[in-house]
Amino acid sequence: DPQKNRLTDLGPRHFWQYFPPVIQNNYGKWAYHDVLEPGVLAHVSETGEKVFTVRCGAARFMTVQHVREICDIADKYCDGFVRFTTRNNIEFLVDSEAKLDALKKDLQGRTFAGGSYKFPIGGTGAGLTNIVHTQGYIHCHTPATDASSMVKAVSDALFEEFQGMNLPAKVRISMACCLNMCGAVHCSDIALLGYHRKPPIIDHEVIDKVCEIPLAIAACPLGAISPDKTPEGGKTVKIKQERCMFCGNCYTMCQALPLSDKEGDGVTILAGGKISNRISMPKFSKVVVPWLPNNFPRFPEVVENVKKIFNAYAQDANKYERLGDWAERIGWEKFFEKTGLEFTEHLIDDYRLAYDTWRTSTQFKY
Amino acid sequence: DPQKNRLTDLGPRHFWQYFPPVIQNNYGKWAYHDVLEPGVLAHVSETGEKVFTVRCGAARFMTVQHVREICDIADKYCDGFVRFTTRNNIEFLVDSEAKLDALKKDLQGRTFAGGSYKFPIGGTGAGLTNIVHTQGYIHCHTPATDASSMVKAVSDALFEEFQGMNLPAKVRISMACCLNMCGAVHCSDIALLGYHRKPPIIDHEVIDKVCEIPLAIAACPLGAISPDKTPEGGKTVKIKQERCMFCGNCYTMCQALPLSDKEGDGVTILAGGKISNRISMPKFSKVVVPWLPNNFPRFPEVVENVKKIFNAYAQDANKYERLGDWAERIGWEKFFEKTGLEFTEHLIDDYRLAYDTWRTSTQFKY
Amino acid sequence: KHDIPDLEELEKGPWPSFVSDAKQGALHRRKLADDRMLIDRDGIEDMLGQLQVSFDEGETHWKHGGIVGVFGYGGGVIGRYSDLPEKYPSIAHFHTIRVNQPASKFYDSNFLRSVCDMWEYRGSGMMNLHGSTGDLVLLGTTTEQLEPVFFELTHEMGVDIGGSGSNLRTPSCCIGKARCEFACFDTQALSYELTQYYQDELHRPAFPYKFKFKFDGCPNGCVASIARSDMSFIGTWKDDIRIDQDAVKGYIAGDFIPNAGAHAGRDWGKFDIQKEVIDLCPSKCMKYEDDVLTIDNAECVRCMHCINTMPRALKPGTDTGVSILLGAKAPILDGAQMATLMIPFMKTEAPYDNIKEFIEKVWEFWMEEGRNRERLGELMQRVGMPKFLEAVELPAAPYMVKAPRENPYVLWKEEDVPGGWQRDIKEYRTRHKR
Amino acid sequence: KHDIPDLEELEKGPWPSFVSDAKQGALHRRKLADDRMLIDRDGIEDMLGQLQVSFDEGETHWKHGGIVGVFGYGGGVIGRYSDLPEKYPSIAHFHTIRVNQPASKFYDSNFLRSVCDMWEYRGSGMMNLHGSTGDLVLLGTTTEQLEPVFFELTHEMGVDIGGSGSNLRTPSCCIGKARCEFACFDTQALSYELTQYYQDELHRPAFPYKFKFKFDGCPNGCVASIARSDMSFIGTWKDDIRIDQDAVKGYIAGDFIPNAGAHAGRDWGKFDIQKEVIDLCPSKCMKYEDDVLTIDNAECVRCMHCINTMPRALKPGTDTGVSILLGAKAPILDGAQMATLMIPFMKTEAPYDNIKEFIEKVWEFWMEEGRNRERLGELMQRVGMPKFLEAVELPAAPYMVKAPRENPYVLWKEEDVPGGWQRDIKEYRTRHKR
Ligand code: SRM
Ligand code: SRM
Ligand code: SRM
Ligand code: SRM
Ligand code: SF4
Ligand code: SF4
Ligand code: SF4
Ligand code: SF4
Ligand code: SF4
Ligand code: SF4
Ligand code: SF4
Ligand code: SF4
Repeated sequence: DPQKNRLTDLGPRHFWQYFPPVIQNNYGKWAYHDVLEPGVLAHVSETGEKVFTVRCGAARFMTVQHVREICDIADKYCDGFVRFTTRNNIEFLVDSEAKLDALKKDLQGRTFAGGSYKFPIGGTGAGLTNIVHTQGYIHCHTPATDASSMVKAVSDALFEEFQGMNLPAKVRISMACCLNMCGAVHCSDIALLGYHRKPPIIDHEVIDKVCEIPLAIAACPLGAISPDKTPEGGKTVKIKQERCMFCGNCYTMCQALPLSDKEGDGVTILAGGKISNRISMPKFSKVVVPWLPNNFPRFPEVVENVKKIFNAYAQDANKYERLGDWAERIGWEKFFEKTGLEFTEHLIDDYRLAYDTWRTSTQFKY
Repeated sequence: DPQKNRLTDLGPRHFWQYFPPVIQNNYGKWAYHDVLEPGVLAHVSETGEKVFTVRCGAARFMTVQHVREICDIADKYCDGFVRFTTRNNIEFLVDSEAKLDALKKDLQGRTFAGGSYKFPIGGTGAGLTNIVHTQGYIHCHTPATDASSMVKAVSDALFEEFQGMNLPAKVRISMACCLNMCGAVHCSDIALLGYHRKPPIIDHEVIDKVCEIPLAIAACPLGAISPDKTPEGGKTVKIKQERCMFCGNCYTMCQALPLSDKEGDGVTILAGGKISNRISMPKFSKVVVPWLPNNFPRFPEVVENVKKIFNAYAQDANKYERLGDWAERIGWEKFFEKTGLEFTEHLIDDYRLAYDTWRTSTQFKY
Repeated sequence: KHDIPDLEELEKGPWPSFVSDAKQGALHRRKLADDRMLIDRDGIEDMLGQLQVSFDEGETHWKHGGIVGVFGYGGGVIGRYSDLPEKYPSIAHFHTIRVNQPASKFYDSNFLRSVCDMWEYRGSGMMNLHGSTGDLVLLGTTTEQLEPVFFELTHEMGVDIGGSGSNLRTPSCCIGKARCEFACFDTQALSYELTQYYQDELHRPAFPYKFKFKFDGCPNGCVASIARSDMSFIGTWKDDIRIDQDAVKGYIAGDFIPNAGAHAGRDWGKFDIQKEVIDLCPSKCMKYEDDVLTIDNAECVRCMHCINTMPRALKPGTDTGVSILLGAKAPILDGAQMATLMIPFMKTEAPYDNIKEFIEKVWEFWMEEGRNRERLGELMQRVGMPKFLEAVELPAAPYMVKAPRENPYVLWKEEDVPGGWQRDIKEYRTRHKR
Repeated sequence: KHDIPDLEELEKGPWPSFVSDAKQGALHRRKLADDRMLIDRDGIEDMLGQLQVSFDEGETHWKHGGIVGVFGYGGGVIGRYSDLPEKYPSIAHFHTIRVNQPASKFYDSNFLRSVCDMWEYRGSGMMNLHGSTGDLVLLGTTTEQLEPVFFELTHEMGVDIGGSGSNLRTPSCCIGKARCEFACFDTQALSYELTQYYQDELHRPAFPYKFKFKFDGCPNGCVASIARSDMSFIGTWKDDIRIDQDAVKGYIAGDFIPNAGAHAGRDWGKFDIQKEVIDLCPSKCMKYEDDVLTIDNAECVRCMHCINTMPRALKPGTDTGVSILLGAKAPILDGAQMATLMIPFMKTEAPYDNIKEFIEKVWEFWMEEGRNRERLGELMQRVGMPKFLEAVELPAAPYMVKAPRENPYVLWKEEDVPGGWQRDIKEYRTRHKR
């Protein structure tokens, strides 16, 4: 009986027990670090001790089989310890260079049956790291695109950048499959975002049974939804379609208002955001490609556009300059010129704070 | 009969007839200029001709007597020509240095019976120029303060700055007596603004007769006004006072809603705006002193606060740096520290675009 | 006539005292022969008296404006009545008349004197040189005098009155080519032409609200058009900044004072081209190497800084025209707006048909879509820039914005989306069980 | 089991293929003894099959979430059902369970293996390491298995499930002092303490909507708290940056590689302290003169750039604590928000009473004033910062804003104004005639 002796409110396990000894001993005492090569960090403590970290790319979707393999490696080289980064990379920590070399060799050799690496080393320094993402068609009910497949496609295309540190600064690519933006991708150097373009269909037959209609109406930020009656006299809603901005909030509140559609759904690309406070303040990404089709499984249009942004940045930016800082320095006029992306009216803000984005100056570049 | 032979749609007189010969001859041919001393400009043409300009401060309120005196001077030195600048200064133009000296001497000697200068020379270069302003109690029905008196008080206090060019860059002070801001003071280095702080009183007895009530209701940007009935059953309005921001737009539409009040009315100071596109883009002034009393006739509190801003800027800014650029470079924390002004919650935006002003970063100065 | 202690206090101090001027005017009127005035002799005195009361009570004593004007015009006169008419009878009526100033406000004494004479005779003898919009403002007369004043203005002085109300307001421009080496177009000529061409719009209200034109000859913005005109014309250029390398060396050598001596009051040290010009260039597109100054003009944003600082050495290009910006206004209702860049470059050649065509497109949309008392800038905000661009037939371009949108809330239209928006729930449910 | 051509395409390429992993998992499950699984054997295969159909049709095939969970908890489980249950019966139910990860996601293999074993037995064998919030996410099981899974997690693994719904979400932190020289406070300790202390808020929804804590050890922001937590804790310091002048010289001499070698892939030339550090300092408060690096710490905004670039030479000060920022969220409804600086500095010492007190003040106001589904940041926008500050008893300060307000629309309160707001029109009319 699972209800017997019920234990609740345990919270997480305490972190200390999972720290390898070298971490326990040097907690709070780290003096400096070096990125020895892409994917390999050495942290040196005030005590003189060192810890070497090997960072490996990973699909955050994993089967228990794969996790067991991670455990095996951890047991073999790392006294059983392993960690995951905030961007879903795997980190194996060892306390000597000898172990490091063996570990690296082992990791490099492991591939899946299909040929892809299981543990590609990289993701550090001025390079590209793992693309954080959300559920997509694997688990969610609101996506406008798939996540894992797009991330795989883009990561394959930029794989060298994951294993290199050739960029002016870090580039963070993030992916979310709908406007709910479960990855909080809105402050990424490059953000890929699933987006609907058709207003919800109304399931008049059931809406009154499965939804609280007033909540659905209240959910719309633009007040596009209003109460209505079916021909049979049942309660339903109507939607001013030309007012809808396809945010999906009504669907979140009411399952009788689905939005997804093969032709309507696709991908928006945003660029130039950042999180860190380094040099410039954190900033939001800006929409730079309004829409691209969901061309499964490899999203060639998305890959191509990401590369355009990526390459123009990599070639043109100054050392330490994040993508958004680069765009601001050269001016957004030049961003579009250098990346070859097209500027359309869709990229001009017309939402709440739009006025603040208008150019109230004669300063511009032809 | 004034209606006879009616002439209409003449527009202004053509400008060319009012250009002195040196201006006509060199129109569009100016090569460069020099500010010879505060208030005196020399413009040199490609043709080799020169024009010397003496700029004089003026109260833009003038009697015909004063204007006649201006005409006398123009006749004596300038072939009868004179001009006024966009900031209400008077400019006398001569075409030789000899005339210039005589003109200057004459101007400097003229004073009003009360002792003030009639034609103080100055207002050029990196100095303070004439304070543009609006009607105030002299002619308008909506002011929250008086204009001419405040401008006189501040101009007296900063008179040396008008006659000097000791500042890092131009400082433009502007004044408007209510939120209608007839001077468009919102982009000034320092702006003085009359401000009400009591919601309108409702003249229930007459409102329905003298106003179109629906227009008054629609006028309120915050929807604080709604229809109501008087005890006698007449049409009137009611006002949610705690929602009112004292903008006076309802009064503009409806005379039965006066706002002005001795204790409520006063002055707000804004700072850091600019118009020119030089170096930085034009920017709005920011509210830095939320309210000061209308202490007629010399507004000592206003003068004192203007001086604080002025002096801190004059001492601390870099060459060519406008007041707003200085504040942004040092950070607004330091602006308040260096000027000694108090920061209060009133200075934090809570209007439409407020979010864009919030500090979404850990970058700040203690 | 009245006791005005606070005002007399304002006679002190060096700055020209409007009180002293008013008192000299009052004195003059006292002495004036009766047949030299058609309105009350002591208007100035009553104005001062009422002003003192306003100080005492901390409130204005002018009534809410009344609708007065000249026949056939919807603007140019602001009605004004005292709310203390018994106490100050000479200013019981105190209307102002806005006289359309000549472009950039050059005058000759003949004209000004004739205004003075007329205004002494038919008005209070008080005026503003000038009003904030740019008019020559005649302050205070009675309703009966309005028509005669208008008659004299038009018939004797050959000048019209300016704008007020929901119409085109009196345009205004900087001194431009008349006395400024930076001017990129004839500000006076364009201002004059548009004022004349749109006389009907100026005098006979047909707009949702007021509309202002202002003309700045270059991005320095001496008439502040970017802050206060619904349509702001600012001179600019397309080609390269002209450089006189010898003059550059002259500045470096100290032969010429930087910024034309505008900082003469203080010792800022020797001129340093790197620190004072190159480092301050907002687009960092200048270089001084091997005694040569170079500018990467494709990167230049034409901010004027280098030109202002070294006017003998640098000049705007020669392929000049205007940028057109739209929508500036004061804070009422939704907060102040500055004008937004809509047209980066347009040639300015008489008769300016290209410009007129654009103006009329904008007006057409505004007159169609604008609500009562909605300024152009507010309309632009309300409908959103993308829709506005469509209406005035401008292609979207990055120079219209500081940055692209941060939110992904694109308002796609039905025709943008293959298959359109009309979908069938039944068909959907064949694929997706409830 | 199903034909998945598009998915098999995704096995190609170097990046770890989730499809290959899924296939290996599927294969393993095929071979697994019956008594080693309590849910359908071919869940992974059905998942892949449904995914292929989603690609074909360009639409998801998951139904709108259902409300399922474990007894007494309001979150931690996301209900999920296929809308093609006949075709993919093994994933007809496919709920996820969010397991509260240990702070900064260090594990040992014992723990992970026991999760694997349990999840192979009672679930699909698929998971996410990790979810976006930070949980270890177990993907896909049936409703019946929820309680047994919870039982095993708590009883055998000693771990609880995380947040979902309108409650506190699983907190998350950067690696901090465990392996980073920049950490200004114990991110793990604070994260753990608050997670434990607020277990009730985490499991039993009483909030208007979700609420997230995240902990970054320094302004580099490695857990992105500023973009995605209603309350963001970011390490900072109050005193001076520590400088090791010898190490500075070491960098200049080329003994140490700048930025710890993070730019090793490309030749950026010799390290230039002026260009790479001093000129890039956002507050321009550094100087290198006479072989000595000095920092004007009063001007420093603690951006981390110089420290990141020369980690051997520069270190944060020793008087450390956190800045607290409020209100980040994703775009729904009114656009995304980043967190706003509310408390510049607070000490971080166990048991963190100062921090808890502030948290509770914020929650109290939010629970009182927040509308249904209104995030903290949205509430702050709705009521306005001044009112919010009053409610949470913080004094207004310039560091809360980028700049003071541009509009003069101050909402004065009645008590601010002498004489109050109640006025008498009769009394007013004694002074002002209509
Ligand atoms: C491991 C990890 C923390 C964790 O708890 O897991 C981490 C670890 C380190 N970060 Fe980070 N950061 C980690 C996510 C982040 C994130 C969050 C994100 O990307 O979602 C950011 C904010 C990114 C942004 O601004 O958009 C981040 C911004 C930084 C920065 C600032 C970089 C910048 O140029 O703006 C530094 C400083 C630096 O790189 O010199 C930094 C520096 C570091 C250092 C050097 C800190 C140290 O001394 O150990 C660590 C190794 C860096 C490296 O990868 O070369 N870390 N770092 C995260 C690794 C993610 C990954 O797998 O790739
Ligand atoms: C006469 C006048 C134009 C007119 O049509 O009447 C004028 C005339 C000149 N302006 Fe101006 N400006 C005039 C109002 C303005 C204004 C409008 C205002 O203040 O309301 C501005 C915008 C101010 C702002 O940004 O807030 C203005 C911003 C400039 C600038 C940019 C200064 C800056 O540092 O941002 C320059 C360039 C310079 O000073 O080197 C400039 C330069 C000049 C030059 C040097 C142009 C030239 O080559 O002749 C003229 C003499 C400057 C001087 O005073 O030292 N003028 N100038 C206006 C005199 C007003 C007065 O009586 O004081
Ligand atoms: C006379 C003048 C002020 C002055 O002392 O110079 C003036 C005076 C008045 N303005 Fe103005 N405005 C004057 C220039 C301006 C300017 C400046 C400009 O044109 O460059 C502005 C700001 C720019 C703008 O247009 O936004 C200005 C923005 C307003 C507004 C706010 C409009 C808005 O959209 O925010 C109002 C309110 C309204 O229209 O109802 C207003 C309304 C008024 C009224 C008619 C009062 C009212 O509430 O109806 C004032 C009559 C005062 C009187 O009794 O004489 N006045 N007004 C200026 C016209 C003189 C002239 O023709 O030269
Ligand atoms: C599982 C996860 C995505 C993932 O693949 O990792 C997720 C999945 C869902 N999120 Fe999320 N969110 C997840 C992290 C986030 C984050 C990131 C974070 O927490 O750092 C955000 C952005 C930050 C924020 O909170 O604003 C996020 C912002 C949303 C929103 C928008 C909330 C808003 O105020 O804008 C919704 C919509 C809602 O709440 O109704 C949402 C709603 C959802 C729902 C419950 C769908 C819905 O409409 O009700 C998704 C369930 C998917 C499924 O079937 O599994 N999810 N969601 C993440 C939680 C895993 C974990 O616990 O570790
Ligand atoms: S981003 Fe949208 S579609 Fe993707 S997991 Fe989150 S809620 Fe689901
Ligand atoms: S999708 Fe968004 S904008 Fe469209 S109707 Fe639904 S809630 Fe409204
Ligand atoms: S600013 Fe206000 S009070 Fe002053 S003149 Fe304009 S409308 Fe009248
Ligand atoms: S003063 Fe402004 S905010 Fe107040 S009631 Fe009138 S229109 Fe509304
Ligand atoms: S705006 Fe330009 S052209 Fe016009 S006066 Fe000013 S500096 Fe000269
Ligand atoms: S005009 Fe301005 S942007 Fe152009 S080169 Fe000169 S300083 Fe630079
Ligand atoms: S946020 Fe700062 S303390 Fe935490 S891991 Fe990143 S660099 Fe280190
Ligand atoms: S931390 Fe940033 S602001 Fe402070 S001194 Fe270093 S670079 Fe400058």
